Amino acid sequence: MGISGACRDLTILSVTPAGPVGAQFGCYYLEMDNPGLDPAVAGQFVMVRPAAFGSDPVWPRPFSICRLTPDRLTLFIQACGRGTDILCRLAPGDPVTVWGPLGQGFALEPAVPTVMLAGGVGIAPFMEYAATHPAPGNLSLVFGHRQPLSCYPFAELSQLVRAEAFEEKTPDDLPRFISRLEKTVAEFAGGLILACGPRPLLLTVARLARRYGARAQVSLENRMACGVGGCLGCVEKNALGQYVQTCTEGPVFWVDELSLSEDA
Amino acid sequence: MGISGACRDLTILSVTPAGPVGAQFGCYYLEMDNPGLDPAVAGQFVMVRPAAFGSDPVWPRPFSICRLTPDRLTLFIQACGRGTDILCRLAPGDPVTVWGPLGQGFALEPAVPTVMLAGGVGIAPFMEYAATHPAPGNLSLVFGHRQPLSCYPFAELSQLVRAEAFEEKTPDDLPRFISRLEKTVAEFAGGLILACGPRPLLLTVARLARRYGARAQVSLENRMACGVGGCLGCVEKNALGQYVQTCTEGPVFWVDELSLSEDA
Amino acid sequence: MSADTAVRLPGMRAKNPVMTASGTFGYGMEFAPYGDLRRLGGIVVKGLSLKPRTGNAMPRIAETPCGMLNAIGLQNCGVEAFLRDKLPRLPFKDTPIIANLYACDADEFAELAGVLAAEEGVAALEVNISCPNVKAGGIAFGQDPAMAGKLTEAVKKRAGNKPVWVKLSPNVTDIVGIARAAVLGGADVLTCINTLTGMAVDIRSRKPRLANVIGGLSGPAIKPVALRCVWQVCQAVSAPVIGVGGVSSAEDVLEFILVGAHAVQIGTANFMRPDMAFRIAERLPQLMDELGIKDLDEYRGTLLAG
Amino acid sequence: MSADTAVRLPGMRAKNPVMTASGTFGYGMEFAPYGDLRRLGGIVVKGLSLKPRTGNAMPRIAETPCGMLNAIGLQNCGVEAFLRDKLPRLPFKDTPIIANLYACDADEFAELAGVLAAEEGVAALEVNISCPNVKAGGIAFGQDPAMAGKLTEAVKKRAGNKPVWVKLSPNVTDIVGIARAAVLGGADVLTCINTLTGMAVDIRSRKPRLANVIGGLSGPAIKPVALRCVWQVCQAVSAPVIGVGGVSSAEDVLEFILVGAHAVQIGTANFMRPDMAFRIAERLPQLMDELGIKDLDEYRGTLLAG
Ligand SMILES: Cc1cc2nc3c(=O)[nH]c(=O)nc-3n(C[C@H](O)[C@H](O)[C@H](O)COP(=O)(O)OP(=O)(O)OC[C@H]3O[C@@H](n4cnc5c(N)ncnc54)[C@H](O)[C@@H]3O)c2cc1C
Ligand SMILES: Cc1cc2nc3c(=O)[nH]c(=O)nc-3n(C[C@H](O)[C@H](O)[C@H](O)COP(=O)(O)OP(=O)(O)OC[C@H]3O[C@@H](n4cnc5c(N)ncnc54)[C@H](O)[C@@H]3O)c2cc1C
Ligand SMILES: Cc1cc2nc3c(=O)[nH]c(=O)nc-3n(C[C@H](O)[C@H](O)[C@H](O)COP(=O)(O)O)c2cc1C
Ligand SMILES: Cc1cc2nc3c(=O)[nH]c(=O)nc-3n(C[C@H](O)[C@H](O)[C@H](O)COP(=O)(O)O)c2cc1C
Ligand code: FES
Ligand code: FES
Repeated sequence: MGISGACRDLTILSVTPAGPVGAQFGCYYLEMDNPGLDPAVAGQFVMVRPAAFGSDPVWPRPFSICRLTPDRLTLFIQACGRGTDILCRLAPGDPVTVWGPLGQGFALEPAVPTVMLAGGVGIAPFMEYAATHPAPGNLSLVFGHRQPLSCYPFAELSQLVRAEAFEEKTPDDLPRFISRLEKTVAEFAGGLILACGPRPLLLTVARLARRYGARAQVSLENRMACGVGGCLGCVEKNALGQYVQTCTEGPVFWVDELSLSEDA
Repeated sequence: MGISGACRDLTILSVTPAGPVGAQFGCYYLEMDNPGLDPAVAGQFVMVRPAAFGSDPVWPRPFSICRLTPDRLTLFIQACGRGTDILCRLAPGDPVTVWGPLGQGFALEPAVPTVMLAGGVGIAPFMEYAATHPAPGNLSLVFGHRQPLSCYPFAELSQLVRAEAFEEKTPDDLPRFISRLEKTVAEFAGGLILACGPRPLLLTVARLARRYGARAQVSLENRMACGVGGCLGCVEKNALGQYVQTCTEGPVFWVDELSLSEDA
Repeated sequence: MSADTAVRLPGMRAKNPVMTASGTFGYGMEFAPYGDLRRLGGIVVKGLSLKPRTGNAMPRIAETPCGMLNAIGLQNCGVEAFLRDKLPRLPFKDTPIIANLYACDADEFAELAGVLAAEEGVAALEVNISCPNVKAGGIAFGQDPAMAGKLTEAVKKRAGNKPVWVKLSPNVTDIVGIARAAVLGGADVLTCINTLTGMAVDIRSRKPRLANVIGGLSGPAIKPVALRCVWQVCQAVSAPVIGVGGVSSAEDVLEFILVGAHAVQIGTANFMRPDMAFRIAERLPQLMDELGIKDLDEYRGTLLAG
Repeated sequence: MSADTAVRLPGMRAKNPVMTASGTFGYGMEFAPYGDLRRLGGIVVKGLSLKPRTGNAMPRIAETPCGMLNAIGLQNCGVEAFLRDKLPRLPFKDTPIIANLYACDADEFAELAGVLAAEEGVAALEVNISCPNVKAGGIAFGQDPAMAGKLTEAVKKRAGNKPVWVKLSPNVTDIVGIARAAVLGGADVLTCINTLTGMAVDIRSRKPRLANVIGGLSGPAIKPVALRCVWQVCQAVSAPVIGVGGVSSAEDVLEFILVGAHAVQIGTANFMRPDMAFRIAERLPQLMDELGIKDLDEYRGTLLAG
C-alpha cells in the first residue's frame, strides 16, 4: 500500500491574509508542514479537517493544492462560510488533518500553448500548475475577479506567465468578460484550455469549447462529503448519462466527458 | 427594567494559565472587558458562550464570578471538557456572550468568623468573597486540591486571609481531608461555613454541619442549560421535597434548605 | 424597515412569526430582563396541568451533539397558580400568551381547557399530545390518529372561543395521519414538532444520563426532521402550522415559512442565549429586506420543489 | 493490550465490534489507502440491487448541524459487477464482508439474496427495509410489521446458510413491533438504525437542498435516537443487535454496547476522516483497558437503569 492519500495529522505553520480582508470577503494562505505527502499533479486537491471543527461541521473541506513542496503544503482559501471561517482563523501550531493529493489533476502538455481560465479562488491550482510547468513560456492566464486584485496571487503568477486580469464590478461586466473568454477560447482552440472557478464560468467555457472545437478541461467544485469515492455525493453526469464521482474521476474533467447542467 | 442579567457581547482581553498546564489538567484566568454588568455578590455566577461554540456545544457554560470590577470580569476556569477547552483556547479580541450576575451569592456576615471550604476550582468565588469582605481578619480558607497548588489562586488568597491547603494525592488522603474538614466544621460551628467544590465535598460539609449544628452554605454545580430559570433542568430537591432551580434560588443554598442526594 | 412580519392566525394576530416554545421560556417573566416581551410574536408558556407536578428525578437534562435531551417530566406550578401569579405579569394585551396543556386523559384535558378558556389573558390553547417524558398518557395520544382526534374534540368542546393548537410528535410512522385526525377533531392550528425520543449514557458510571432513561431530543440537530414534518403536514392539511425544532436564527425562521409554516417557535435556542428570540425577531425584517421579501404571506410555502 | 474485543455473531466471528455502515464506505477498497481493511470487525458494502441503478439527481447531499442529509438513491453497480469486480479485491477471508440488499419487492429481494447466498466471500446479507430515498418500496417495508416479517421470510428462504440481518428504520411509531416481526420472519441479526427522514432548504434560491427534496439524516446529531432504538430493541428481542447512528469514537462504541448492542457500524464518521473506523478499532481495546473491561460480553447490556 502506497502512502498516497493516507490521512495525516499536520500542524498549521501560518495563516496569512493574501490581501485586504473585509467583513464580506477575505482570502488567506494556509501553510502546513508536509511530512511526506505524495507529489501532486496540479489540479489535485486535499481534504482538510481542523480539530476545531469538532462534530460540527461534520464534513471536511476540499481545497486545491495551491503549492506542495517537500516541506510545505500551501492552500489558498477564501473565507466564505462556516468551515472556511474556522480554517482562516487558525493559529500556528493548531492541529489539522489532511488527506491527499486526491483525484485527477490537469493535463500537462508542455509543448502546447495552454491558457488557464480562472475565476476568483479558482486561481489556486494554477499556482502549482505554473510553478511546475516545464515551459511556462507556453502558458497564459486570464483571470476574472470581484474582490480587489491584491487579494489573489495574481502578481506572483504574472511573474511566471503571461497574465491578464478582468474585474467584474457591475452586472454589465459579465457579458464583457464572457466575450473576453470567447476570444481566448477561439485563440486557444488548437491548444489546451484549463478552467477553474464558479460553475457558471465552467459552463460558459464548456459551451465555448464546444463551439470552437477546443480541447478544454474544467475543474468542478461539487459538494463533497468524503473526497475519496465513498459517499457518491459529489457525482456529475458523464457523457453517457452515468453519474461519476467528482472526487476520484475528477475534479478535473475534459469538457466532452461530461454533460454539465446547472445544478450541483 | 434594570440591566441586571442583560445579555452582553464582550471581548476577551486575556487568557492566562494560572500555573503549570498538562495534558490532563490546566486552569486559566479569563479576563473580559466589563461594559456595565451589575455589581455582584460573591457566589453569583455568569453564563458564558463564546462565538466559537457555534451550534455545538448547544449550552453556554456557568462560571462563578472570580472577580468583577468596574472595568474587568475575571473568571477562573479549569479546562475539563469540550466547552472549557474551547474557552481556555480563546485569544484576545475573541467575542464572547455573557449574562449575569445570576443567582444567589454567599451570605456576608462581616463580624462573624467565617470559613471558606474550597475544593479545586471551587476556590473561584472565594476570590471575590475575600476581596470584597469588609473584615478579612474574620475569614479563613481550607483548600483541598489535586493539581499542583500553583495552579490555583491560593497564594493570592493567602495574602488576604488565613489559608491552609491540603493536597489529595492518594486515596488515603481523602479520609484525612475529611477529618480535617470535620475539625474545621466543629471549630466554626458558631460561625459561618461556606463551601464550594465537587458534590462529594458539599455532601460531606452538609453532613458535618448537621452533626455539629453549624450554619453552612454550599454552592451547587448542577448541570445548567439556561442559567435563568427557564428550563427546569438544574433543579435540586429542597427540604420540602420540591424541586427548585439552582440557577435562580441558588447556586448558594443553606444546607438545611436542601435535601441533598448523590445524583445530579 | 419596510418588510411586514405580521402573521394572521385563527383568532389572533401576531406582530411577527417569532414565538417561544413551551418549556424553554419558563413562564415568560424569567426572560424579561433580556428583552421586551412585547416584541415577540407570541409566548407559549411551560406545560400546565390541573394540579402542580413535581416532575422527574435528577438528572433531567443532557447535552448531545448540536442538541440536548430533556426529561423534565412536566414540572409545573399547576394552572391555578399560573393564572393567579404568572399570567397577570405578562404583557398579554400586546403579545399573545398561549397556554400549553398537559393532562393524563381526555377528561382532564377538557377540564383544563375549560379553566383556561375563561381567561382573557390566554390567547390560545396548545395541547401537548406528544410529551415523551411522562409515564401516563403523554406521547400515546400523539401516536394514534383516533386518540389524537378524540382528544382534540374533547378539548375543542370546552375551549369556548379560544383557538386550539395541537402539538404533534415526530415519533410516528405517519405524522400526516395524526395531523389530519387533529384537524378533523377541530384543531385550529398544528404545532410541529415536539422532541424526538432519544437517550444518552455514561460509559464510566454505566448509568443513563437522564434519571428517566429516555428523554426528548431538541435543538439544531433536529431541524431537518422538523422541516420535513412541517413540509409534509403543510402539503396535507389547510390549517396553519407552527414550525418548531432547532430554530436558532432568522434564516431558520424563513426556512420554516418557505416550507409552509405560518410562524415558528424558538425552543432550545433560548438556552444558547436568553435574548435569542428577541434578536431573531429584530433581525427577521432586515433579512426579509435583504431577500426582497415584502411580507410573509407572499413567501410562505413557495418552495420550488418537484 | 489485554482487552478482548472479539464478538460472536450468528455464523461469524468478528475480531472487533467496529464495522462500517452501508453507503458510507464505498465498496471497501476506496478506504484501503487509509488503513488495513483486515483490522475492521466487518465491512458492509454499499446497497446492492439486482440491476445497476443510476441513483437520484444532484444535489444529493447537504450538511446539517452535527449531521448530514443524503438522497443518493441507491446508485450502485449492480450485484453482478460487485461480485465480479469488487468482492474479489476485498480481504473477505480476514474480515466479514456483509452485502447490503435493496430491491423493490419481496420477489426481487429473494432473488438478490439467492445470488449473494452462493458467494463464499459474502459473510451475511443485510436487508435494507428502511431506505428513505427511493420511490418504490424502500421505507414502506420497514414501517409495517407484517410487510417487514414477510420480506424477511422471503429473503431467509433463499439465503442458504448466510445469516440474514434486517436493517430497521427509526421513522416508525414502534420500532419494537417491527423488530419482533423481523425476528419472527427469521432475522438472525437486527441493524438499528437507518437514517431519519429530514429535509433542508435554501431560503435564497427557494429550492430544497436535495433534488429529491427529502433525504436521510445521519451523523452525530442522531446518536441519541439510535441509542434509544437499540436500547428498546435489545430489551424486547434476543437476536443480536448492531448499533448504527452517529458513532464517531471508541466511547460511542461502548455506549452502544452498554445499551445492549453486539457491534456497531461507523457511517457518516467515515467522512470526517477516512481512517476513522481504523482509528476507532485501534483505540477501543485501550479504552477498555482504561475502564477495566476485559471483554465485551461482560460489559454488554449492563446499563444501570431502573
Ligand atoms: C476539488 C475542490 C477544490 C477546491 N479548491 C478550493 C480552493 O483552493 N480554495 C477555496 O477557497 N475553495 C476551494 N474549494 C471550495 C471550498 O471547498 C468551499 O468554499 C468550502 O468547502 C466552503 O466551506 P464553508 O464551510 O466555508 O462554506 P459553507 O458554509 O459550507 O457553504 C458555503 C458554500 O460553499 C459550498 N460548499 C460547502 N461545502 C462544500 C464542499 N465540501 N465542497 C464544495 N462546495 C462546498 C456550499 O454549497 C455553499 O454554497 C474547492 C472545492 C472543491 C470541490
Ligand atoms: C454555578 C456554577 C459555577 C461554576 N463555577 C465554575 C468556576 O468558577 N470555574 C470552573 O472551572 N468551573 C465552574 N463550574 C463548572 C463548569 O460550569 C463546568 O466545568 C463546565 O460547564 C464544564 O463544561 P465542559 O464543556 O468543559 O465539560 P463537559 O465536556 O460538558 O463535561 C465535563 C463535566 O462537566 C459537567 N458539566 C457539563 N456542563 C455543565 C454545566 N452547564 N453545569 C455544570 N456542570 C456541567 C458534566 O456533567 C461533566 O461531568 C461552575 C458550575 C456552576 C453550575
Ligand atoms: C427543557 C425542555 C422542556 C420542554 N417542555 C415542554 C412542555 O412542557 N410542553 C411542550 O409541549 N413541549 C415542551 N418541550 C418541547 C419544545 O417546546 C419544542 O417542541 C422542542 O424542544 C423542539 O424545539 P427546539 O428544537 O427549538 O427546542 C420542551 C423542550 C425542552 C428542551
Ligand atoms: C451517503 C450515505 C449513503 C447511505 N447508503 C445506504 C445504503 O445504501 N444502504 C443502507 O442500508 N444504508 C445506507 N445509509 C445509511 C447508513 O448505513 C447508516 O445507517 C446511517 O447513515 C446512520 O449511521 P451514521 O449516523 O453513522 O451515518 C447511507 C448513509 C449515508 C450517509
Ligand atoms: S465526495 Fe464522497 S464520493 Fe466523492
Ligand atoms: S439552568 Fe435552566 S432553570 Fe436553571
